[in-house]
Order: sequence, then structure tokens, then C-alpha cells
Amino acid sequence: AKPLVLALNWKPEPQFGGFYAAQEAGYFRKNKLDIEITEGGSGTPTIQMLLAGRVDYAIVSGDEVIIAHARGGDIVALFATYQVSPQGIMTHASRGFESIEDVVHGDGVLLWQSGLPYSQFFRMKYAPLKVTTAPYLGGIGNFRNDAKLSQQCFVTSEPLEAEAVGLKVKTFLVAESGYNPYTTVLVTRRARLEKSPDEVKRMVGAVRAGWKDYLSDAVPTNRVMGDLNKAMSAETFSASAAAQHSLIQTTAETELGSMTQERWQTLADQLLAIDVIPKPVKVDTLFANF
Amino acid sequence: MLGALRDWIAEKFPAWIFLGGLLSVWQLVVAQEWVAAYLLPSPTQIFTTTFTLWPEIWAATLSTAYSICWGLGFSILIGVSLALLFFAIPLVRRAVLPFCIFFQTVPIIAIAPLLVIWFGFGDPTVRASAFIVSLFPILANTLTGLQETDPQLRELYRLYRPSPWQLIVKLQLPSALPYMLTGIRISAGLAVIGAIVGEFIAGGGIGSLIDAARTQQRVDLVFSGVLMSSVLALSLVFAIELLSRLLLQGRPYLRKV
Amino acid sequence: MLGALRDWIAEKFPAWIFLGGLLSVWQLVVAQEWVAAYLLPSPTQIFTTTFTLWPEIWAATLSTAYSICWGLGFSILIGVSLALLFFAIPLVRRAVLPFCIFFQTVPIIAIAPLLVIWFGFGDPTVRASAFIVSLFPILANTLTGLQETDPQLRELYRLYRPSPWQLIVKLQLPSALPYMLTGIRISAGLAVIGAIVGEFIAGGGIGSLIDAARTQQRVDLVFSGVLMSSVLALSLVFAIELLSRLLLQGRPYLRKV
Amino acid sequence: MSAIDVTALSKRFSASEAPVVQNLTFTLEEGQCLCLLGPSGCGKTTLLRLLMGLEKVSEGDITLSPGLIEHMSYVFQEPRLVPWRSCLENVLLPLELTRSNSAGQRDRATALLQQLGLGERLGHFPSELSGGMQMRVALARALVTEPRIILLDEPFAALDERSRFRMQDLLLSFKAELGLQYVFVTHSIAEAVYLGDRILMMDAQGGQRDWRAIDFPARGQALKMTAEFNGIVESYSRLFTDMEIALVENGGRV
Amino acid sequence: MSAIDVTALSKRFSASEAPVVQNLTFTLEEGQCLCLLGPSGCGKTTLLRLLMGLEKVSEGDITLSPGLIEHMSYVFQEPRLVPWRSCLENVLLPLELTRSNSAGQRDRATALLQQLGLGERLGHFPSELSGGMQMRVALARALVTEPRIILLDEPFAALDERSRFRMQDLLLSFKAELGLQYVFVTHSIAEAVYLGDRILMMDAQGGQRDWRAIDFPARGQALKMTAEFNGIVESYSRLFTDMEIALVENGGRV
Ligand SMILES: Nc1ncnc2c1ncn2[C@@H]1O[C@H](COP(=O)(O)OP(=O)(O)OP(=O)(O)O)[C@@H](O)[C@H]1O
Ligand SMILES: Nc1ncnc2c1ncn2[C@@H]1O[C@H](COP(=O)(O)OP(=O)(O)OP(=O)(O)O)[C@@H](O)[C@H]1O
Ligand SMILES: [Mg+2]
Ligand SMILES: [Mg+2]
Repeated sequence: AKPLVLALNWKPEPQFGGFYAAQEAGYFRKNKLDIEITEGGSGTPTIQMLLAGRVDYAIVSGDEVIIAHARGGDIVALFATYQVSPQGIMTHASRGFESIEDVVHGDGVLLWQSGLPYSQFFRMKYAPLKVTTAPYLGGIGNFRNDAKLSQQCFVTSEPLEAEAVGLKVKTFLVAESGYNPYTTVLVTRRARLEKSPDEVKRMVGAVRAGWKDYLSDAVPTNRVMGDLNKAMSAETFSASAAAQHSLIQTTAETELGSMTQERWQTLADQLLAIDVIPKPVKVDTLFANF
Repeated sequence: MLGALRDWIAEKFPAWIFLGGLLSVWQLVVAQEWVAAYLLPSPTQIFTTTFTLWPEIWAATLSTAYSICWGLGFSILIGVSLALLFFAIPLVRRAVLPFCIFFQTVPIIAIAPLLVIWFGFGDPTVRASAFIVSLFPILANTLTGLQETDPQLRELYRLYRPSPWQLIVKLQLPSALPYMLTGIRISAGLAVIGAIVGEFIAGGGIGSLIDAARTQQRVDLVFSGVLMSSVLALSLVFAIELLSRLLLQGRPYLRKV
Repeated sequence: MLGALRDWIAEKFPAWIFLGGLLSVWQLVVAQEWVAAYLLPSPTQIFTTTFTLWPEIWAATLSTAYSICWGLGFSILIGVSLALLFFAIPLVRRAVLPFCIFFQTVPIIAIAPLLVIWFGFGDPTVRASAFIVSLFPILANTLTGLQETDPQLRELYRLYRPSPWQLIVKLQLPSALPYMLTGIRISAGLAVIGAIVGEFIAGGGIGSLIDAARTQQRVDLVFSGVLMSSVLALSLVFAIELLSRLLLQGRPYLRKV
Repeated sequence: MSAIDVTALSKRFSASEAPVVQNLTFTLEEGQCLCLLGPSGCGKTTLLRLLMGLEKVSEGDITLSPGLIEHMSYVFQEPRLVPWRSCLENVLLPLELTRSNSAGQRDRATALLQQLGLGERLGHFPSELSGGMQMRVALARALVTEPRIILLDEPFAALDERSRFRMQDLLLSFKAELGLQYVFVTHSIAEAVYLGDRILMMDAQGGQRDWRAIDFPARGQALKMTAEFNGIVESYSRLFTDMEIALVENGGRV
Repeated sequence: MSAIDVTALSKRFSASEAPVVQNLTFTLEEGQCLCLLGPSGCGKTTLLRLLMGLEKVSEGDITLSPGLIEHMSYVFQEPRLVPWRSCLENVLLPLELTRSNSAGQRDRATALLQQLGLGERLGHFPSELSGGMQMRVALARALVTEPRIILLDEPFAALDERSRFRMQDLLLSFKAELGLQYVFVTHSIAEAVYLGDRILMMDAQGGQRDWRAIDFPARGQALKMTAEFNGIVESYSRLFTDMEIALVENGGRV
């Protein structure tokens, strides 16, 4: 039989550590699953691929799940890797900003990916913005070059790179603003879940086991991912894995990757308020904890 | 002039018919759900979206159009000048031409930070991107046109010891004209795409619109943007065509005697 | 044949000199820190990186090269066929040609979901992207070439009531040749960029490499990728040139009598 | 039976301009050869193109004997060679296009070029040939298909007198041996009289100035020395002068 | 003083082929006009191009009188008109290129075209002109710069006899009134004898067959009826025949 495809939305990096760990440690195989992980790139439309049935499981962000629902795409969130969104705003420490509000009301340039829901959220919450905004395409080249420039980041990535080259940065989590979607969420089509809930359960189990391993020891998996992604150095891999630890780890009572209706509802309400979705979305069926 | 315009509309008629057919099939495909609407929105949905968001879309289109005209204008200017230079001094052509190909192959996104740092955020980068992407076809076609100038006519002109400038204006450019116009037509389409990619990088215009819509899975809005960019490209091509007809006005270019 | 090769190397000599000069200036600019190395790596750094990661880079280059050949091959095939069709049936040209411009102006990134869903991850999407981007120049140039066929020669051939196929093979294609070759040259560069952009989306090859390196501050690796893509484009253009020289071998094409 | 029948034929290129060919009526019998005379720009080439079907008739009619159209050949006023084909390849072109390119015919093409004095130029490209040579290649190209009738537009204008005489006699021999018919445009009255069974002379307005049968018991270069021959030539010469005088009186075009 | 001095001139296009022009030596005095005769393909056009500087000399020398090169004009064997320029614009081209395009010269261009019988065709494009008309436009283009010497490559080959005679006399009148010199290639022996102060006759190998001064007290069409004139024509005709016989005996090229 053909393997089931799990489509990532970016290259092998620590944010996907658990998935690669599950593959490496054989948890998929142990759960009678044959999984093929495909990496993504700029603009890889994983959610559309999933909806069109081209892949069986995909990694998307929390807001994408809600938006897809609002547009009639019936998918179910199964495992939310980041309990706290790793999205952040990175600034030069020399600017002396104390909060996100300072950043968006300051002068200079703020780079962020146009159309990201949180940028809309900021525009509403902190209106009117004073900072000049421009698209963010990855990398910190422009950040290094301009002391008055702030930019979006994954706190597990860009700030570490900036510090590695000797910059003094101050980073604010987007979550501080009250906008905190689950991130790096494993999803599948509802049809798949209803047809074989058992397979989905085994999938989530394997992923959870993988993440447990990765959180306790990232080194072996990082080596595997490092072979697949030559652009990232071994140091960056371990630094990044360390930085994301607290964003993924849950309390003793809740399991890794589990979600609550309350948080999904908050997200849906926020997206409705900022006009990213045109109508309310029922969140009770849009996720499933296993 | 009016008659020419009327002829021209008549000539474009088949395209409108074909467009109608295409849109009908498209509508059907989506209505029958052969392709899901979240992948490919129906034409009616695209028009509705365009109509609803018209002020934003129109402003974006204007801004993009402006950048395209700049970029393409520069491409024509620099492309034709470079072609003339390369033609006049073969050594320069042999040395530099291969590197013009570099311009074509370097993904704008890869050098985005450089562009932004040199030209700043906003329009200048967009124009630069439109220029970079659209330079080569004009250059290559004009150069070929110059090189293919009838050697017999060249001999004739040389009899009168023209200045290089006269030779260019009175012989080489006229006889390279069909090549140049084709090059410009190709470049026009590329300038549009160059501007949009530039806007992905530097913000503004249709590019930003598409980029944002893409992140929010607004396929309808993405296609609105694509629609407007195609409209821009077609208007450009038609403008070029009309202009060249007015320029030539029945002169039998490149027709042998 | 060997002599032709030697001439050709001699002809390319100025380009090598120019390349040397360019690289020296570049090295100087970076060494003097006029441009920061994290924006523009020095040539030596690019070469070191390329050398260090050679196995990966070489594998990526091969995979991209393969997709480019596919895409460009299809462009030539379909482009020339469409040009012939449009030339033979003007009504079809008037109806369909404007929509070919659409192909050129739609940003691949905007229709990525459609492409990936139709063609799947990896090579097929990359090839499709290379094809889409490189189709129009060949089409437009071949069509212009066909339309510019000397009407006097056309009259001559018609005397002998040739089959349409004969007319194409023995008159129209030979006389459109300089146009076609220029179109192919333009398309070769575009096919490279098309493949790389396709790889941004669908993964694999140099595109993926650049994409990953771009976000990881590995400008040196980004430029390694850009370098390899330019090398690919130049090799293609040179291959086309050599091939066309072998094809023509001293025949005076388009030279009047 | 008549080979070519022309009735009240007129041609105008644009409604606003005067016709280029005006109200021509003549009949050419099977086997007969026709020469066209007339001042430069009078419409000789246009008439030839009309006969070949290269221009549309504006008024009147042209009737060809059935099947003749398939066995017609044409030599343009300029050589019109294909620049990327060698001398021999140019001559082979009609055979390739009419799909009758047998080995025998290749030999025939070579032989023809030899007859026309181009045996050493088979591999040369047109741009490497002299004007007269190019015209001879064009002639060979028209003859290689073994046509029944051939339309020739000043084919020998670029040849020296000796070559010209040789070509004239070659043409006459084709006529005698193969029954080749021709319609021949020339500016040389002597050539017209020597080659034509019929001569059509046009005036500067494209009208029919004179239509005459020329009848010699036999033709050969010696004929040109006879008083009869020179008398006819002289009479045509006078016609030209008359036309010119009439023109000057009318202030008309040349 | 001599206008053109040619010494042991040879031209070969490729080392492997026989020379096209072979060891020519002659001198043309100031004011004299030269006619070139020779079989088709013998190298007449090549010689003319060598004189104009359009081909490089392989061996030997060409010396022009000082300053002459700036006042030379050339008529190619084919019309070579610029297709996108009208008849008048084609004639104005040399004036535009030599930056001497004054109003007076525009009038001169129009007048020239009228003299050549093209007064009604000023706005026509080359593709709308007959072969003979195109050649006349080319002639007007060469004359409009008021050259001191003009090289003509079979300029009247596409003209009827009457027009041809008129053109010949026009050329002679330019010679008499303006002191225009010309080097004239023709296939018509009569034309050469009528127009040349000197005649250079070449053989099929591009060598110098005959070099002669022709001296008539006065020239006019009536001259062509005189016995003296026809005697000279006849003698050249015989030279041609001799060459041909020699060729056939040597199995040489034509
Ligand atoms: N395509 C055209 N459009 C307009 N006028 C034309 C066209 N072709 C020919 N003519 C005109 O028709 C007339 C006759 O031209 P044609 O070529 O038949 O003359 P001709 O008798 O062959 O002259 P020549 O002996 O100089 O070759 C000329 O006045 C010419 O200007
Ligand atoms: N570019 C060239 N390359 C090679 N051979 C050439 C070239 N030009 C001319 N020739 C050869 O030179 C010879 C003389 O040519 P030229 O044109 O001077 O003859 P011509 O005397 O003008 O003949 P015609 O009376 O037919 O015009 C010919 O045999 C021709 O094949
Ligand atoms: Mg004619
Ligand atoms: Mg000649």
C-alpha cells in the first residue's frame, strides 16, 4: 500500500522535531502506520493539498484551521504542538521598547508577512499604528542593516540567529497581545477521521510519543534533520530546540498537544472581529483530543 | 484613425468570443464542483469579489500600473541602448551579454534584501524588479533585429558615409522594428510579473493584495488580483500594438523590393 | 567541427576576462565592507561554500537541470506548434493569443495551490512551472518570424502548390529561424527561474536550497544557488548556440540575394 | 483549340488610381508562343502575373485550356532565389515541393545548369553568383519541372549578347523538341520578333497597342540579318516613337 | 591628370578558387567615360565594386585622383531601394545621410524623378513600382548628390528601347553640361560604343580582352545609323564570338 503522506509547511527544523523523532524511533511503524513526511517551502499550500485529498495529514497553523472552516473546508485539528504561539516581534534592544504597543507606536519599519491574522489584530487593537510596515520574506539581513527596524519572528529562530551574530535584541511574544493561536497543528480531513478513527488515534499517539522523545533529547533527531536541511547549522538546531521547549511543554495534568474548546473559541471570535472570516464558526467539532 | 480603431475592435472580436466560452466552461467546472471552490473560485465569485472590494483593488491596480510603466519604460530605454552598444562594439557584446542572462535567472526573492537596501521599501524596489525581469527580451530581440539588418541595405547606406547615429535611426532601428516590438510585447508581460513579485518583497499594489489574500486562503481575492494583473498586461500589449500601428501606418517594413 | 569549437572558445574569451574583472571588483567591494558580507557574500566565500557543500549542491543542480530541460523542451514543442497553428489559422490566433499573455502574467505563487494539486509535490510541478514561464517568448518570437517570412519567397513557393507541411519545413521555419533562436534563448533563462520558483513551492533542487538558506542567514549558500542557476542558464544558452551553429553551418539565412 | 483566351481584361490595384492593364483581348492558340512588348511600367509584369493567377482579375476574363494551369511555370523579373539554398538546391526546390524528386530528375537539374553555363557553380549560394548567373538559375528552376507553358519576365535582360543568343536558341529548341510554349516579356524588339509567333504590344496606359502574328519559315540567328526581320523590328520601333509623340501631346505619363 | 589608375588589379574571393578579376591595367583620364563589356559572370560587377571600395583588392592597385572618392556615386545591379521609404524618400536618402538636405535639393530630387518619367509616382512605395521604375528611382538616387563620377551597373537593362535611348541621352547631357564622368557596365555593345570614350572588354576569366578609345566628333541617336558606329559594334561582336570559340576549345567555363 502507498504510505500516508504528512505534509509539513516548512523545511526540517526543530519545530517539526517530534514528527521526525516519531519516524526515527519507529513509533509510526509500531502503530502500524506507514508515514511519509514531505517538507514544504515558501508558499506550499498544505491546507489546500489536504482539502483536495492530495495528502492525508498536514501541518497548519491554528488560524488556518478556523479560516478553512469558514470557507467550507472540513478539517479537524488533532495535535497542537505549540501551546503558546512562537510568533513574536523582534526589536533592537537599543530602542528600549517595553511592549508590543511601544513597537507599533514607534517610528521605523516593522516587517511582517502581509495578511497574517495577528497583523490585522494589532491594527485593530493598537489602532492607529505609527510604524511603517513592509513585507517580511525571511532572514535577518534587513534587520542587521537597519537599527530602527523591527520584524516578525519565531522566537525559536530569528532572535537566536540575531544574537549569534552579536546583535542585542528584545523579543515580544505575540501571545502577550492576547492573540495566541495554537501553532504547528496536525490536521486531517473529517472524512478520514470518521472513516478510520482508529488510524487517527494511532497517528496522534505516535506523534505524541515522538514529541516526548524530542523534548527529552533532541540531539539524535536534530542530526537526522540536519542532513535533510544543510542550511541550518547544528548549533542553531540545538539552540532552537531548547528555546521552543517551554512553548510546547504542557502542565502535568494535560497531555502534549491537547487543546481546549475555550481557546479555539477565543481564536474564532478574534478572527471574526478582525474580518478575516466573514461569519461565526462552530468550534466544538473542529478539533479532537485523543 | 477612427477607421483603424474600428478595424481593431473587429479584429479583437474572436478573442471576446473565446473569452466568453472560457468563462462559461470555468463557471460550469466550479458549479459542478469538479474543482472545489476553495481551490478555484468561479468567475462570478471573482467578479463579485472584485466589485465588492473595488476601491482597494482599483487603488492597488493603479499603483502597480504605475510601477510597471516605469519598469518597462526603463527596460525599453536601457534594453535598446544596450542592444545598440553591443551591436556597435562586438567585443563588449561578447564580454557582457552572457551576464545579462544572469539578470534573467536570479530569483528576485533571493536578492530581496539587497534590493530593499538599495532601493528602499515601496515603489522604487517594485520598479527595479519590473525592470530587471523585463530587460532581457527587449535587449535580445533588438540585438537580433539589428544583426539581421539586410547587409545589402547596409552597404547602400555606407556609400553615403552616414554618422553612426544616422545609420541607427534611418536603417537599423526601422529594420529591427518587428523584432523590437515582439521583444516589447514579451517584456510587457514580464514587467507585470516583475512588479507583482517586487510588491511581494517591498509591499504595495496588487502584489501585496495577492500575498495577503493567499495567507488568508482568500482564493477569490487572489484571482481578483491575478485578473487585474492580466488586464494590465493585456492593456499594455494592446497599447503597444495600437501605437506601433500608428507609427507604421501602412509602411511596408521589412518587405523586400 | 573541432575548428568550430576552437573558434567558439576564442569568441567567448572576452566574457571570461569580463567575468574576472567583475569578480575582482565584487571581492574588493565586500573586502572593503562597502556592502556587508551578510547581504552580499564575497566570491571567494561563495566558492568555498559551493565547494564545501558540493555533493548537495550538485545533486540539487542536477535535479533542477532535469526539470528545466523538461520545461524548456515542452515550451519549444508547444510554443512552436502553437505559433504554427496561430499562423495557419489567423482566427485562432486572434481568439487565443491574448490568453497566452495571461500565462505570462500570472504569478506562479498565486496559482501554486492549483499547480501542486494538479501535478503533485516535486518534479512535475517544477516542470510545469518552468514550462508556463518559458512558453510565451518562444511562441511570440516564432509567430513573428513566421509572419515576417519574405512574401516574395512565399509567392515563389506557392507556385508549386506545396503541402502546408512542406511550406512550413522548407520555407517558414528556415526563415523564422533567427527569431526562433532568440526566443529560445530568452525562454532558456526564464525556464531556469520558473523551475526555481516552482521548487520554492513544490520542493527539491536549487530552489529548495535557496529557500532554506534564505531564511537561515546563509547568504553564501543563497548565492551558491544563484550561481549554479546562472551556470545552468549559461550552459543552456551556449548549448543552444552551438547547436544552431551546427545546424546552420555557413548557410546564409535571411540574407537577401 | 486555344491555350490562353483573354477577354476585355483589366486590372486596377486601387479604385482611386487608373487601371494598370486596360481592356486586353487576345487568343493564343495551342503551341504558339507570345512575346509582350511595351514601355517600362506599362503593365507587362502585371499581365503575366494575372495569367499565372498571382493577381486577381479586376474585370474581364482569362480562360486557360483545361489542365494547363498544372503545367505552367514562371520566371520572375528578379531572380528570387532562396538565399539559404545552393544553386543546385534552388533548382531542385520545385521537384521537392511537387514531390517528384527522383534521381533522374536530379540529374536533369544538373544537366540543365550545365546547359546554362553554371556547371561549376552547383554548390555556390545565390549571394556568390553574378546577376546574370542568378537569373539563369531562376530559369533552370522554371524549366526543371518540364512545364507545358512557361511565363518569362525579361529573363535575359542581365545577359550579354552572346549568352542571350544562346539562350534564345535554347528556348526555341525546347519549343521545337518538347512542344514548350512560352509567354515572353522583353524590352528588346529584336528578341520579341525572333521568339514570338505572336506579339502583343501594350501602350503606356496598359492598353492594347498592337496584336500581330509573326511568321517565319524557320528561325536561327542568321534570320536577324534578313531585311524582312529588320523591317518588322523597324515597324515596331516606329510604333514606340508614335506612342511617345502621342503621349507628349497629351501631357500624359510615361 | 588621370581620374582612375588601375595597375595589375586582381581579386579572388577565396584562395581555393580562381581569381574573378585578373591582372587588369588601365588608366581613365579626367573627363573621360568608361564602358565595361564582357560575358555574364566575368567580373564586371566585381570590378565596379573594387573601384567603389566595396570589395578589398587582392593584388595590384587602384589610384583615384585626390578628392574623387568623396564625389563618387554608385548604382547597384539591382534597384536596392529601401522598402519602407516612398519613391521620393528613397531619392532624398543620400541627402539626408550626407546632411545636405536643403529645400533646393528636395526640389532637385522631384525634378530628377520627373525627368526620369516618375513624376506621378513620388509617393509610391518600391513594392508598388515596376522593375524598370525601381531602377530609375535608383538612378535618381545616385544623381541627386551631384557626383563628379558615377558607377553604373547595367542601369538600363530593365528599360524598353525608347526609354533607354532617352536615358542614354540624358546621361550624355549630364556629361556635357556638368562634366559628369561615368563608368558604365552594360551588355549592349551598341550602348557601350554609344556612351564610352573608352571601352574595357573583359574575357570570361576576368582578364583584360580589349582596351580601346572610342572617338566620335559628336554623339546623338542618329550616330547609331552610321557605318562607322556599326563597324565598331560589329568588331566587338566578333571579339565575343572569338572568345567563345577559344573557350569551347579549351573546354573552359562560360
Ligand atoms: N502592387 C502594386 N500596387 C500598386 N501599383 C502597382 C503594383 N504593382 C504594379 N503597380 C503599377 O502598375 C504599373 C505596371 O507595373 P508592371 O510591373 O506591370 O510594369 P511592367 O510593364 O512590367 O514594367 P517594367 O518593364 O518596368 O518591368 C506600374 O505603374 C506600377 O506602378
Ligand atoms: N561574394 C562572392 N563570393 C564568391 N564568388 C563571388 C562572389 N561575388 C561574385 N563572385 C563570383 O565572381 C564572378 C564574377 O561576378 P560578377 O558579379 O562580378 O560578374 P558580372 O560580370 O557582373 O556578371 P553579370 O553580367 O552576370 O552581372 C562570378 O563567377 C561569381 O560567381
Ligand atoms: Mg516588369
Ligand atoms: Mg554584374
